[in-house]
Amino acid sequence: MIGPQDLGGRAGFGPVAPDPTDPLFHAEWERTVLGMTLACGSLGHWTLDESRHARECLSPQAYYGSTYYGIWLQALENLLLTHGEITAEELASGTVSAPPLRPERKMPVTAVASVLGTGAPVDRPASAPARFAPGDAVRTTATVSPGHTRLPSYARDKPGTVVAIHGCHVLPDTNAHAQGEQPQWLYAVEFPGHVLWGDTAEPGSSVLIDAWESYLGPI
Amino acid sequence: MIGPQDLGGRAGFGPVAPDPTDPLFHAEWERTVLGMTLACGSLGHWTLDESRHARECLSPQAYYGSTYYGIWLQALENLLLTHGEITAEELASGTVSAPPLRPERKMPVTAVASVLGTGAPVDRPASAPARFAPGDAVRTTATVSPGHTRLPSYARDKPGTVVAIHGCHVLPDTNAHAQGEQPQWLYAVEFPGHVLWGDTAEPGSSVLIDAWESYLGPI
Amino acid sequence: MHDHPHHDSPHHDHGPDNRLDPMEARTRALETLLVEKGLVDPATIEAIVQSCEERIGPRNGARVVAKAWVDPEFAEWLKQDATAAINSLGFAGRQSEHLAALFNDAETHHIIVCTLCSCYPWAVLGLPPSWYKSPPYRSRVVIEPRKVLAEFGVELPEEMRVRVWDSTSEMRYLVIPQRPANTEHLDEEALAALVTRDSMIGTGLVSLPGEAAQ
Amino acid sequence: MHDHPHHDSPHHDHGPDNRLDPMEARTRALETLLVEKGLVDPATIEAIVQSCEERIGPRNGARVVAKAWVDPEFAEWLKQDATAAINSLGFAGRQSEHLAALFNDAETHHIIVCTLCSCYPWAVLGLPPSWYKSPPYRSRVVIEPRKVLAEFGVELPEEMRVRVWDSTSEMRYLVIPQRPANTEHLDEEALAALVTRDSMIGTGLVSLPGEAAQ
Repeated sequence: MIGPQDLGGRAGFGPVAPDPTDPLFHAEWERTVLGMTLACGSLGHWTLDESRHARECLSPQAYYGSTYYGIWLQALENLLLTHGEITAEELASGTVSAPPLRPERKMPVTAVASVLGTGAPVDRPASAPARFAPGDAVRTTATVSPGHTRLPSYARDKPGTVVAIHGCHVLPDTNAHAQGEQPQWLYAVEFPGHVLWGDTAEPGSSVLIDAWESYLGPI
Repeated sequence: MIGPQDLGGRAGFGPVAPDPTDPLFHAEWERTVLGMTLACGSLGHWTLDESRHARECLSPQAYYGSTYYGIWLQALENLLLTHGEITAEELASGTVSAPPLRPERKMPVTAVASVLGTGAPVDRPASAPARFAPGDAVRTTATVSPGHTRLPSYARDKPGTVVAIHGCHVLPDTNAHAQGEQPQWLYAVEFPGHVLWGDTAEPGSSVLIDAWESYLGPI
Repeated sequence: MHDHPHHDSPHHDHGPDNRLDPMEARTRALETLLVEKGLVDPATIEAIVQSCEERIGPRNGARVVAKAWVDPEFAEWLKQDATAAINSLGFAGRQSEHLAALFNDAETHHIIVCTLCSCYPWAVLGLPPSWYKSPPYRSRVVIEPRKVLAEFGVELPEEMRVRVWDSTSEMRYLVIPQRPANTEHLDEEALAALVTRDSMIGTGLVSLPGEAAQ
Repeated sequence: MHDHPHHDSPHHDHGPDNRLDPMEARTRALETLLVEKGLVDPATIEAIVQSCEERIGPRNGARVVAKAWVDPEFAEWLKQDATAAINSLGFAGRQSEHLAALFNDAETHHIIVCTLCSCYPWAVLGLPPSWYKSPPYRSRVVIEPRKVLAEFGVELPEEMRVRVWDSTSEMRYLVIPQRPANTEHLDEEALAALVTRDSMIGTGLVSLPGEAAQ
């Protein structure tokens, strides 16, 4: 879906305004939201892809009207509600009224180092050879996914060139929707600026995305 | 520019929710904003195209976070400020502190019927024959206009078919930026749904836009 | 103030006391400034709005449609030069300087939208309804027109073509809906009474009272 | 609370009294609920955040860059298999499971972004700065990278290629900036001290102290 998260090439957001003194967190609650989101991941109700999708499913008004961690907090509430780990009544009242579903999966403080230090690799064994090779000309699909996808709309339906093969990776489009990992070959694909933006492109510029095999077709 | 106004095909705005009892105005101020915007148009500081551009230049946060007439009001304030007809101090204080620029162009109540009843046609004499004819295959430009344009981003860089010639019309892309009317041939161009949206398109659907000649090239 | 539970706005949960509405205050502040500077006349503002509320509206469009149904010569004129044909009935003006009529038939259904703002044929349909101007309709009808029609209670035969006209120029489109069956006995005025606003946008069909449809 | 005049948020104009901040209240409400239900441990939350603040950060990336500058064999390993080469220095984990290094040279300048969310190589750069996560950078750097670089004070030669890497998968990119001239006398540690976070994102260059740079 072309949701509020799909920002590449859109106008109106103002200057970048980098500020070297800007802290990583602007309030205590932002720290808590980061930690709470990562801790809740261990309950195993959702994948990383589903949590990204929960953020982009906020309305454009909510997404653009919220701070970064404000988006995270709203998405976390929605994930916990959707998976039944909290109820709307509990959220409204602030009082527990339903039993937890997976308290046995609560992340202990002793697990933090290994969870953060190991991460969760998404490369998987391939079941078929890669369809494309570096140097191949490809065209991205014109299809607008109705659900989660990692094909940005600015790179939809465009000709590009494969520049690298990253391996075989979990497909977010299915993994975000409880349809399994369905791993696919993942490619770095380069698009000259003028292909994406026409005469507005800066000379000598290009953009690269990582594209799963089903995002691509031959030219 | 691909601003917040460019909505075609984007997700996340919810159901259409038509309500037969919904009134044209929801508060007195909405009526005033409509009337005031049209009345200020007669001051002649800006074109219709520039006023559209003023609305789409609101930040996405302001655009999606405002009601329809809220967008109009903010844009009207900005237009009056930009053209010096009011000052930021006046707007903040609510007190007049600078002379008006064009009080002689105030629209009298006696002019309302003719202004609304006549409108402002935008067809102009052609200086060259039309480049395309109905039935011609064309491709829209890939260029992302840095300013105002009436080429929606969903129809950028797409193949379509000319289905009608509407005549020679004022070009919004220049007229919005005080660069003159620069009239061009205007065409109705049809795109099959699958060209725009791939497999997500509904079978048998198509979308038509009105496209100025400089938006189009041959295939 | 009206009750409007489905309004598209995030700011509509104000109470009946308009003095508390920041948009009301902001509007009055600008209006006062412009009036004091001698740039707008409050009577002009009121006359503009009244004209938009009373002079124009879907009854105008319904007269165009009904005439096209009973008068083949007018229908042909409407097809060839909608601006002139519609002007001949006295309907013209702002947001309708250049008109085109889109005739629904057994094969094709037309729908109008303005994805970039809120272009709409004022002279024949009046001011647009909130849903027409709001992001859900503008974003969705070009990509999933049948799903949107379903939200209006309209189901089209599967084989019917759906053409969505995005009003990106000053051309304004008026959909001429299909004349319902069993209306041979009705005169032009009675036919006009059947024609709804939504049927001229393309989000409705015309039906006889008592028959299923909107 | 810190002072943060350029924060990307519309909600940052709250005062120092956090009890008035609705986001603070909303966060505490959810946290309390989850703690009472036995689903999260406050000590775990704190340990996660502390780890993100202390274990990871741009000093890690700077060590990778400096080693690549002084050790051609390591540089080659980094080019061939950045994940393994970087893991060998002890940097690994969440948001850095799959790494690739992008070497700037005289012809090409690399920049990283995540237009769809905020993907960033945590293990080597830490948590991303606000501007990296916010709409202006995400929307603009893919269409006008040089204009964005100018806002960082970076001017590239006209003939230099600019490649913008949009992090759309779990691959995480680390830019290896060019080693500044006249640094032959510096050892790996001194070199690492020159390497800024922004130079590893691609929005900065590395220069000697006192020289003009970003």
